[in-house]
Amino acid sequence: MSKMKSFAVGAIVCAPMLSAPAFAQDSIYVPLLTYRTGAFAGSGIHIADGMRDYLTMLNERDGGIGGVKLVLEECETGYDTKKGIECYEAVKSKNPVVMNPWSTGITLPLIPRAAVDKIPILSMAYGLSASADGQTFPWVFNPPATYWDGLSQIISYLGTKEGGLDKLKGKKIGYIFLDAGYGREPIPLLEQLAKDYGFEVKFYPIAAQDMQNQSSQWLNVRRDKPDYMVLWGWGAMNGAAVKEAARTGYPMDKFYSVWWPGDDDLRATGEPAKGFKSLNWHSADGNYKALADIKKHVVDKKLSQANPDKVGEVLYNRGVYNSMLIAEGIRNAQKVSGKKVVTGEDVRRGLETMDINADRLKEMGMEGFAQPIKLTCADHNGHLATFMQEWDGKKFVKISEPIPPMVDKVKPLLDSAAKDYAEKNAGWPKRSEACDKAS
Amino acid sequence: MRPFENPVIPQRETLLAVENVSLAFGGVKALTDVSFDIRKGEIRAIIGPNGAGKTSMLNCINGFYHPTHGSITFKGEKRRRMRPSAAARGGIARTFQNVALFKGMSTLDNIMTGRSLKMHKGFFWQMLRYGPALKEEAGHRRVVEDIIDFLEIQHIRRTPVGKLPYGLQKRVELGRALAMEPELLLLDEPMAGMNLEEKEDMSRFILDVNQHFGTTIALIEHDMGVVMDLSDRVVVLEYGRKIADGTPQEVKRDEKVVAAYLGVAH
Amino acid sequence: MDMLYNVLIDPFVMMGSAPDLLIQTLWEGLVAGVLYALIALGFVLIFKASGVFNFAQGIMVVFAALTLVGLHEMGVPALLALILTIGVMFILAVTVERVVLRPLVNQPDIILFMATFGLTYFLIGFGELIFGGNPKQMIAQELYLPQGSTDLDLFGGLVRFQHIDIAAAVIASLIIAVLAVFFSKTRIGRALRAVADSHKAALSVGISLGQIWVIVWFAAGIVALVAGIMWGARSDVSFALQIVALKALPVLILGGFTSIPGAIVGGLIIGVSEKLGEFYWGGLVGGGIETWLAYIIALLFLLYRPQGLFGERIIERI
Amino acid sequence: MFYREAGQFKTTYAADMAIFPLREDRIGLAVIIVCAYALVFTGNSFLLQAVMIPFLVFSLAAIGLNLLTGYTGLLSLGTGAFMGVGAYACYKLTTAFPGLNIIICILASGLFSAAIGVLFGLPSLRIKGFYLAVATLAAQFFLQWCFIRVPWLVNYNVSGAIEAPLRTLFGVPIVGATATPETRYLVVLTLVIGLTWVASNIVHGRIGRAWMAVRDMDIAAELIGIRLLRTKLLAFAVSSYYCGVAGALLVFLWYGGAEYDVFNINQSFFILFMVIIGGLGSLIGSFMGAALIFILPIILGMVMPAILSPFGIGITAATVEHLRFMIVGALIIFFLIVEPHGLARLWQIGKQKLRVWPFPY
Repeated sequence: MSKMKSFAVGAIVCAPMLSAPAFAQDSIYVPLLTYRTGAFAGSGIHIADGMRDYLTMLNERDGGIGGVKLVLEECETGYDTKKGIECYEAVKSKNPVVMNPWSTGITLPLIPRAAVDKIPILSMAYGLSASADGQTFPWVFNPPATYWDGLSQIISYLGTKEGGLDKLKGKKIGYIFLDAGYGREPIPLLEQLAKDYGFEVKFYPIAAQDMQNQSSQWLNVRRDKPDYMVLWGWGAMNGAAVKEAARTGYPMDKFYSVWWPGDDDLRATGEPAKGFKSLNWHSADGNYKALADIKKHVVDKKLSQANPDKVGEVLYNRGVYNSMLIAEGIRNAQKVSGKKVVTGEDVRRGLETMDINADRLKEMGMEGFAQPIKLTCADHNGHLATFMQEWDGKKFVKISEPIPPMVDKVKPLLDSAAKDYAEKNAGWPKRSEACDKAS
Repeated sequence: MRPFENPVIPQRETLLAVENVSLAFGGVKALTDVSFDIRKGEIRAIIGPNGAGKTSMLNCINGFYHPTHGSITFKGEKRRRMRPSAAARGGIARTFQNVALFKGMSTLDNIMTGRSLKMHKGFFWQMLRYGPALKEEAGHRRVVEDIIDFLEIQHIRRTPVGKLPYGLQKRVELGRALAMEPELLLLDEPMAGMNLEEKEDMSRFILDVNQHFGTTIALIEHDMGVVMDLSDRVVVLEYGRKIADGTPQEVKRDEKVVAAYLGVAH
Repeated sequence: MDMLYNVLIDPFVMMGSAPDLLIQTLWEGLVAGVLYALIALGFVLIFKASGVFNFAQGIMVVFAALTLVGLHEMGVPALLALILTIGVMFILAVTVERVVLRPLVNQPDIILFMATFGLTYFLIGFGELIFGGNPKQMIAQELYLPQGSTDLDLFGGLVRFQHIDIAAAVIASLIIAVLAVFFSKTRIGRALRAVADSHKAALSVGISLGQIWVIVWFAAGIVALVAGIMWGARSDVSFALQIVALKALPVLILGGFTSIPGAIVGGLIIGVSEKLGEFYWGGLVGGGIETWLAYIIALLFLLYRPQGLFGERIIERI
Repeated sequence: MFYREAGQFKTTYAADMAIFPLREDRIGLAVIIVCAYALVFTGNSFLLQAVMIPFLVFSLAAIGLNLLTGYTGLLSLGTGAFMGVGAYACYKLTTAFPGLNIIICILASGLFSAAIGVLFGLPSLRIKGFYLAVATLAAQFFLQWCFIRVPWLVNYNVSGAIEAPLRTLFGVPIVGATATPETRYLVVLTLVIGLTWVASNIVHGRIGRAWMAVRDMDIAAELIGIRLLRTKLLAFAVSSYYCGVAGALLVFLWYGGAEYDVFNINQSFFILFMVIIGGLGSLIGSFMGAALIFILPIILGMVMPAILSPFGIGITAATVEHLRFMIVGALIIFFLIVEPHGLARLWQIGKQKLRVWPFPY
């Protein structure tokens, strides 16, 4: 009987908690979907810290944006689609102004809902590449670059190194990737570029469950002896790939990656990883006023969960950049709508008219942190030119000027992908949202 | 459909013949060159000391083991290999030395499983549990209730058999075998571990089954009194060989049998 | 026809033409196999003595390695951290026996199996709560594990043997030897075997089941720690490792749930065949077949021999 | 007091064979169903969309696994993959035949997963217990590999994902972003009730008895004429059918789109938890298990910060997650210790107490 009782009591205590608390209407609610747990936590923690700390800094330093406090709430997804969707449903009723799913798996199911729920999605350089097309996806933003841009930038960097893209002819490029939608997305472009420039591509898929068990793929690399290796990994996969490359003796200076490896991934291998390169579009150090403000107003006040050493590292700064976009979107929305307390619909307009030019960057204390970026109704991405950075054994160092993406190769792919998406999803709404003038 | 309507047929033709059956597991010989027959309508006992190969013999008859040599002829059909489920379809039912009931199911459901072979309504009707399926189920339920009445186990109808005392479990197992309306019923030590009263009940059931339904019965039993009272003919095994075959009186007098049971050295 | 050639002949031509790569592949397979075997060994120890299919073995590998590295990060010297971690694994064994196994004694296997799922969840949460979810570097150097590699010139090619892999193989063999001696020469070891044969028999000769359980869980904990250190040194220590531990399952079916030599031989077979399969045949279907190849191998093997490599042939009785 | 069976006599076997022979049970069930439908009027989209729909979908998958593991005694760790087969089959069907009613697509998609289930069930004749469980892992990993490797399955979408297109029933959108939580919920609820009714019919008849006979003692079952392979394969087929339909519902009426990773091994374990905590061999247990394993963590996530904040303990989302893991793990162990036969058995014991109340027995 006592067993029954405890069970019943438990049920009664839990029952009334299903109602969600509402937020006061003099603040702006920004939910942060983060993952500090699970197999990808190694990357997720730093990003989460960066995102949270920048917005907290705005609250502490400026009292929010335009005088309106931001209410931040983290929801833990564990990089799990199921939990991510649960988070979305949980925060939806609190009038969030923008969603940052931080997982392609979570982004995909949210894309069709964005227009219905009137909550814009900001999937920064991940998610569905096609959503760069603002005419088809008015509610989805994926600045500053798509994976296709990224891949074309790596290839064009290799071309420069060889002394011209035509010199890539006959070369062998190995592509080692997380065997999921994320890693597979660049393949069509890679195959097309291989055809156009006459190089050969070798594919080395790594399944999610074998992220830390890559030795057979690296044996393949040893056999094929590619001239260059391109890495498209995430979480523990990046660190393990660098380590395996070092073990196999693959020359590090021929190993390139998209923008996701963080300092920790390289530090695990340390000195032997010297020469490894990856794309980036923002600085990998902490010498900016905005970051100093974060230290002063957030880290020193013990409002951050971050290890102070990590402030200024690649993935932390990635989080900061993401939050900068959020903040600018909100600020713009206030301008466009004339309201202080903006809604998701306003922020959509704010993001669409966002123009972060050099002056604005300076104003934010981020001069040189990243390049100016401008979004439009048609272009929700910006296709920013990213640069190459190199691991010097201790930290990442910028080694190249910004590399523009191959627009002529990427644009047709994006357009056809967007069209394809709308066609396959019967009943995909035509854009009805009016286009605002840039502010 | 109803077992009670079967007329008693006092025919004495051969129902099953075992011819020169041998069975070996690796190097171990369980049965060596055993031959005997079972006639229609009789109660045939198989006796012998522990490890004589009695249960192996039953296992061969209902297809659970396949004899290494020799053949078994059932209802005029000769065969060496057969799936146990084919034996069941042929009309052989059995009970087990260590009760082999479906422990998680009620008495009723256990006996109902005995009707499986006779239920034919397909998956579609089973899904709806309506119309023909329900009618069929109710029809078989009637038969099962008759068996429950016959075995006097009405009070435990809905009890999970795992919770029943041993004696009752044996009875439920007999019920399940009866539900198959077998032509040949194999009973493996039906009275093991029972007290006198339970044994008397069980003996009565076995005799009733034999007389009312005309079911041929082959049984293994250790209690000599029971064997002598119940059976028409007895076959005696020792170390996997047949050492005697005949009426209880004949067997009782057989020197080899006496020696086997008293442990006299050969 | 082309396909037949690609499947049946081409891989062997490749093997013959580049023997150095073949040797390297075999070596990688053996090393992976040793690590699979170590994880499988933990399963076997527990299954043999308590009949529990311990799903938590994978997380125990992560948890042990994480404790070691986490303690070191907190400033504990490496060797002391190692000893403390062993202590933690002992406490874990005692706790599991008290809290999970003892109340569930005599329950069906699947219930105990599920309980180890509960344990897995608990340890994930607990480990992340204390040490954080970010991946950590294994303190291989501090533990005096050899670094670097030896390159051998063989058949006109280079074959590379990582010292850490050699160390893993040596340590694994040592552990197996120690376990073998333990099981055959010591009183407790013999008691363990008695328990494996029959719980009642063990009780009747006066061995406490509780003690035995603590001992096997502790032993499994130590094996997990070794596996964690070795695998952690190859990649890093993170919760993603737990998924790799699933690879121990096909090893178990191949080798049998109760056989220690089975776990070793099974581990090596799985390790080698999956690397060979991926390297020589994987490319034919786009690669990445490693995720399921081991399971299919184990499955096909089971169809042929349901009792596993070293199991006795099962004679069904009734 | 309220729960008396005295005075309820059955005059036909058919009435006695009813699945709920007691009048009180039938009334209780009717009340629950009416309440479930009434939830639509709460208008709380979080409750419907994030709690009830997933709960029902998981219950259906748990029923599927329970038919196999609980009723037939075959342990499977491939549930996630079988759900995936249903989801991908449904996607292929509805994109190949856009005019076909989506409900028919969903129900038909289960057939594909049933076929795959039968294929991977074939080894079950020779392999038993944990060995079979590991064998089903082969299905899990192989199918998952196919989901990502066969672009035909996703209609060559660049994203590698499947997306639910707009589909209507009687002119009302039920699939796609514009479908309201209310309509989705009604569709899911109706399908789950219908399929549960069918499952209950099956397990109470000849087939269910054959399954349980195989579970309790397969040799004896064979000796009374039950064909083992056929029975086990039927269990695999029906079980996979349910899982497949659950998978299709998951993608089309809950997520709205999914990558292959949704159907990973953790999904399989998740459903297995539900079945075992709920009670092996009990349909109502499947619902209870789904409630405990899916809804409880949601409640914990809401309750924990609320409980701790008055004490001045700020708690981060990550810590909540860690504690959630620990508590769910501890609860699994706790419930197994309290009642190894699952919540369904607790429920039965509770009913028994009610029946004899106010007397102790």
